[in-house]
Amino acid sequence: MSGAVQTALASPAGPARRAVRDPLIASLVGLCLAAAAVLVVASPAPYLVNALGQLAAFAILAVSLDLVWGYLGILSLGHGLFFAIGGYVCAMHLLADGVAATGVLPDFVQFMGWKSLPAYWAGLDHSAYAFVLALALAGLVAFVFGLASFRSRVNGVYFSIISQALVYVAMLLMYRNDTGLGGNNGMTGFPLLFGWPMGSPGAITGLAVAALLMLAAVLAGTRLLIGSAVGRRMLACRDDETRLRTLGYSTTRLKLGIWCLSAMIAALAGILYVPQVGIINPRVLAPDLSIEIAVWVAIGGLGRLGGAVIGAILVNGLKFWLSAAMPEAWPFILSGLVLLVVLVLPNGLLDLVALRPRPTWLRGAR
Amino acid sequence: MADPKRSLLRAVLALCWLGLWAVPSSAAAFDRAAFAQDLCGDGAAQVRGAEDLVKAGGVLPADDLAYAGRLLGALAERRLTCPADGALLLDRPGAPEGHDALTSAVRPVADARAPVLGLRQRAAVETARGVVALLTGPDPATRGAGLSVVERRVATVPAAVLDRARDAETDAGLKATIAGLAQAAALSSPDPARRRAAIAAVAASPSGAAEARLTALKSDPAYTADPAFRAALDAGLSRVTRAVTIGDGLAVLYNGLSFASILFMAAAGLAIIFGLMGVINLAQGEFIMLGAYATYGVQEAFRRLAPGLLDLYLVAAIPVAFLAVALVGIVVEALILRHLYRRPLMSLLATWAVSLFLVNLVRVTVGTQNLQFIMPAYVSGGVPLYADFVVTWNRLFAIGFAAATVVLTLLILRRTPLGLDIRAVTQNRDMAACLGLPTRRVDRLAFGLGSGLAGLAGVALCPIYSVNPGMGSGFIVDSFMVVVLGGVGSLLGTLVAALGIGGANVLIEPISGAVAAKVIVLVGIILFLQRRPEGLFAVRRRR
Amino acid sequence: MIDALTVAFGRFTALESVSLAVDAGEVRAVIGPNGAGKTTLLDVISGITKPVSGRVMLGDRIDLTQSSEAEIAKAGVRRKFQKPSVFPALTVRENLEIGCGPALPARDRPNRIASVLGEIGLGPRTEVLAGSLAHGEKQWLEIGMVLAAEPALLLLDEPVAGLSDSETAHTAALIRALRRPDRAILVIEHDMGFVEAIADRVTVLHEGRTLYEGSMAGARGDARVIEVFLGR
Amino acid sequence: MTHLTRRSFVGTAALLAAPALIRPSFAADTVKLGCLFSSSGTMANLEGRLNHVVRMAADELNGRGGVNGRQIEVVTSDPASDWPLYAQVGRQMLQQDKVAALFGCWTSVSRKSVLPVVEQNDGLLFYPLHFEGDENSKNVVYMNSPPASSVLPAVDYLMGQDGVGAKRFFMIGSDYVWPRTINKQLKGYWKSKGIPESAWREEYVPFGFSNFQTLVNQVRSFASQPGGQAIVVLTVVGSSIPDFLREFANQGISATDVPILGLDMVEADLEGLDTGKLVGHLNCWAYLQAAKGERNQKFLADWAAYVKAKNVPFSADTVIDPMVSAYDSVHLWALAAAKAGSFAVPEVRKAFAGLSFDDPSGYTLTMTGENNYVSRGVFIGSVNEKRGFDVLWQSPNAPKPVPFSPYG
Repeated sequence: MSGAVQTALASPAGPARRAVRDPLIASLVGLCLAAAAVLVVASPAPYLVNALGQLAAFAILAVSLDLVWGYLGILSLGHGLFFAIGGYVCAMHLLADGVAATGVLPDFVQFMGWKSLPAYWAGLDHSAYAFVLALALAGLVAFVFGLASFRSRVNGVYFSIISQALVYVAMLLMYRNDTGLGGNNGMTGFPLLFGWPMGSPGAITGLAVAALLMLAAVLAGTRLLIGSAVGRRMLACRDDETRLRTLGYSTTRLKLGIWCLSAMIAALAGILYVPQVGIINPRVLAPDLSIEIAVWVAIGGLGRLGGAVIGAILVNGLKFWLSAAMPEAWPFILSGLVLLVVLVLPNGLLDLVALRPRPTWLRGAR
Repeated sequence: MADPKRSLLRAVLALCWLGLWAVPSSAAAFDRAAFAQDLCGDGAAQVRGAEDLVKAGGVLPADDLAYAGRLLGALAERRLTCPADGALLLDRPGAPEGHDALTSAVRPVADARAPVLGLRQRAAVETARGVVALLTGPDPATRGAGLSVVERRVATVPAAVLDRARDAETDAGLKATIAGLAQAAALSSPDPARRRAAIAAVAASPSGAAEARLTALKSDPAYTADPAFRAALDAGLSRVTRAVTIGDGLAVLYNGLSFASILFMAAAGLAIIFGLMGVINLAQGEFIMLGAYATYGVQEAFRRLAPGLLDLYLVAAIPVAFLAVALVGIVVEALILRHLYRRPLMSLLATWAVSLFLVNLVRVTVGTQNLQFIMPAYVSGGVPLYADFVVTWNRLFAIGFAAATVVLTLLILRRTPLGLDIRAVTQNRDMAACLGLPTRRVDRLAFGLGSGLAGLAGVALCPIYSVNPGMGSGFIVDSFMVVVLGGVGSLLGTLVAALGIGGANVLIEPISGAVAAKVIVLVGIILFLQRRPEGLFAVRRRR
Repeated sequence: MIDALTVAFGRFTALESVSLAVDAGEVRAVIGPNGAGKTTLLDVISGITKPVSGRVMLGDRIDLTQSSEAEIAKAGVRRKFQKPSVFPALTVRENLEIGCGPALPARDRPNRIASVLGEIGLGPRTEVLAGSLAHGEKQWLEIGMVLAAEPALLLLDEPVAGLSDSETAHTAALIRALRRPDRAILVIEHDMGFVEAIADRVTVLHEGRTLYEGSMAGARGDARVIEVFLGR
Repeated sequence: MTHLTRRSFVGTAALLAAPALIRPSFAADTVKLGCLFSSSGTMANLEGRLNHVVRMAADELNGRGGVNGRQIEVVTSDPASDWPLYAQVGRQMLQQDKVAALFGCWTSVSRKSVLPVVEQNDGLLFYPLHFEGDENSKNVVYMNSPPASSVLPAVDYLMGQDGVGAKRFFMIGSDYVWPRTINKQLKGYWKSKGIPESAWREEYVPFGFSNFQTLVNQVRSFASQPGGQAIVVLTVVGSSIPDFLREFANQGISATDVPILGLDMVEADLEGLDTGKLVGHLNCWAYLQAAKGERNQKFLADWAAYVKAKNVPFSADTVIDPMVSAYDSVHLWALAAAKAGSFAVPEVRKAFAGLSFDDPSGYTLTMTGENNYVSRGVFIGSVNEKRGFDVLWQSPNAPKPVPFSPYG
């Protein structure tokens, strides 16, 4: 019974294209900056601004997953957890900030019968501390989970399944009312953003611009990483981890480092997402959402940072549009899109653009 | 509003209470019209009518009882309507005309009220119907059903009713039960000997309620005053307590077993598809859902073509669901997964898309509502087995189903040519191909087998869960945990893991609540898998 | 160096009490029919598989069975896999750069890479993706990768499998050129002509046990070896 | 910029502009109403019906000439049971489609998600569900009752002589704010009546929980303890309701032993159950299908005809309270808009004061202008054999809603 399982354990036959010399990323970074400038100058309808800001947050999330999946061969089906950590800490910050400004306790705190915010909320009204805490917490959780998994060489589909269980457990925990972060209803009703009333055009534009700039920064940063010696080791590790280990590299350390980095980028996406939608609840921890992140990446083009961005923006943009315009058709379109990509365009929609011919070795793979 | 007729009835009752058996029962004692009026009255009147009947049950003549039984039955089944004068019995609820309760004349139902029973009234009516059935039932089954109602509300039933029933009973088993009940009813009798006998009788059929009844006696003055009473009570109580503890233990075992069989059924197909073939099939939950819908299809076909055999549809659905879902699986394999065997993570996404598609296809074509299933007697209700331990048939069905699935699947894998081929291909695909095995076909059949097992799970779940398009999504994380924990490729491992997870959940749940139980178990599995990724039963192999 | 090694997979015993000593400066060939345990032996030495019992000593101090793959590699053990294991997504140069190992300072790498490129003869194809190399070129690239770290013990698993005659001859010459007094080379191979051309001594494994150890000529004369392996 | 970049830029621009392009342009003779009910995901079976009811009510109004001389156009969507998407779609409807009012949300969390959006845009959301109360936004019309004016009468009934004289209470709920709030208020209420804490138990289960064996065992043993009649106050939601009822009946516990007061139980939850063994269990809503009166008969007939005519994928003969509440809310909005002579939210809101509407339940709905709550009647229903509820008790009039509970 080992044959099939060995196949399963093999690293994904992802595309081996070199993102390093990819003009796409430079273009996308430029596009982000241009879009941010347009938002500031032209100030379109708040709905569009907000949607664009959300798409940018999703794109960051997709990049974080592509970093570990496309470049390291680790498919996490639990990235929603890190996204949620960023989102929850951000929501706590916004509420704590609101309490400091208005003195009114959030309704879930009143519901729990607490007279003030619990002790572990201390300091969360300071933005810098909250920001660092969100990233550090995501990094820490990723570190503990990654250390346990990578050291015992949990690989491939096993890692995917266990990470899915992890996010599922987190969802169950957060749904519990007694966990103390709003339970099913989560946290909502954020009053202020840096002193601006939430939902004012200024706040909306500011958030969207911040998300776009962050996306540009994340893209540029990850591109540098991919182009470095570490990036080459990541590709080596993805394609043949044993080989890399027998050449004297500690793949555990490599994977752990990138995994934690990816988790922190996902948390960053969560931080940017929550003030834009105005709510965080355990729903973001549903295993389905984490699978969907992988779907964005696969549709755009696995192992291409630009592909992840395009996939996230395309799928979510379509979702925003179609859930109002053609509600019945959306699930069918999404499933059709996934099947199309998986079967016909193994490198995602970027195959359509055909930036360069497929490498010969990939044609051989069935 | 003192009604002379009712006063008379009261007087008769009072006499009965005093045990004056000499008073001959007469038709005059029971006023049929007044009874009908009571049942047509307000809630208080209904309760009074029913309770009075129960109290008089020891002496009323059989035809009066039968008359009362008809009215009570009609009231409970909403076939009793009340025009201004008297009461009408309908053949079915909402019929346009009915028989007058007193004269049996057919009258139209015009301007009539159909009283709805409140809970208190319902309880009283139920008891009264039970008494009537016990006393006038034509066969032991009817009388037994009546007895079981009387048993539940024995505190409200006078001893005279039980005595009359015991004396009249011809079925030896029933007679003994009634005698025991009558004995137990004497817990507060002034006669110490009868009291002790009652304690023993109560202890003879232990339950939580019996425990509460006996425990209450500890504050009785006799407990300190009468050593014999004390000894009898202590003995009875310890017997009941032990039995209740054992019963609760059995219940935990049964609950664990039934949860485990559901887990196993959901995971068995996955154990083949993932364990043997390495494909992560995220559509497995939807295959279960399709199995349940296939079962529904079989039910509807039976309803149209063979209504007489409708109760057998669940059995007939077994092969249908298996084949239908296996076919779907084979189609999915042939169209999609065949191209993805070397890319397991892509097959994961592809099956996710398939699951999304299937859910929405069913949603659009059949609708989102829960499907209506007819539950044959063999999967509904339950039987109290010991103390408070009730064996519910639907869960037993699932347990039996799971057991049969284990045996059959092992037989298929170990004893049939297909099983041999599957094992050969999955162990060494290239070698098997060299030996001339049609590996493509074997893949397809193995996938069909795994899908078919999911279809069977759908059949087994119909009597337990609500069937709707989204029902499959809840299984996916749990069943993957079962398969991975058990050890990939080991069907027995899957079984052991299902038993372990089911048992652990049921054991922890009463302590920490359902949510925390699930969290604790899952975290435990995650930690275990991180230490031992190959699971419980996997063979060590070259990596 | 290898002492009473036993490896089991489930109920199947792949190696049973195998002992073997390879000296510095020696080229040792391990031969044996399919399933004899040859690749398992390399797996144990390179740390991929842990034995049930026994030790693998590198020098006097390091027990390789107690070390991780990366530690073993750091101790100077390099392995070329049976299936050419190069990184297809990287260029030839990048493959060799990784082959230098994490310890080599970045400024020394270009020289090392240049010298290895010369040795394996892939100089003209430096910037080609390894995934698009021909089979023989991949074999040489992999040898280059393991050479780049200047290993003390070199493990070669069927280096000429699937190569043409001229490529085999080229590889044999390459391996002979690799012999150095401070380096031991352990080769697993089926091709008897090739073994004869490169090996100082041979060890014959059969069903997880050592059947013969000595010169290739001796092996050809040994009755048991002939029976299980050569004589067919 | 390279060719490629230009292409993706055009693509992105088209994508963002698309929502505006595909919608019919704003016509002067229509007024738009937006629906936020999911037709896919976990809430689809319940929420999906409400889209159609809103359409039906709008058709009815349009047949009478519309409102303020304009025809009503209903814009529907599918937030797919995904809470942030409710906010997203709501924002789009308010800003892009300029809907005059939103009708939507079932779960508390979806309402909480949309709440900031309607407040920021000064929109109007009609919320058709009974809920946990303790909220009073000027941008939300709470069509259904908060617990203090619906649940307490029902519990009172069960504790009284007409009910079962309940003394002990086993509360089982899904683990979120609505069940917990209800139970908290109930406990406060019982305390105020001098009932000791030992007389109740509280258990919560996760969403979608279905293995109720252990809990039913616990109910049985709780009920067998001395201290008086026990009842179950059931606040589980969704698929947990039929699963609990099934296990309860299979273990042979009937309503006359331990009655269940299912606070979220509707006719749709009984679909697929053999209710013969469940007869007598109770629910409590502001409308029951069995409500008497011609208005209800007409509503039921209208719905059945609408289902048939429009090929609606829901049962023609099942009507549940939120459907009627959604229907009522369209009419209330129309009355207010007509009274105000305007569709502007502040004007419409002012017109709420003193509004009344005779709805299918038989009661007259009224609004006071003190808050955006609506006075509704209270029904207690009793499960019958036909997968429906009989009216067991109904309040003599429509009690004034109490947004903030006095009990905890």
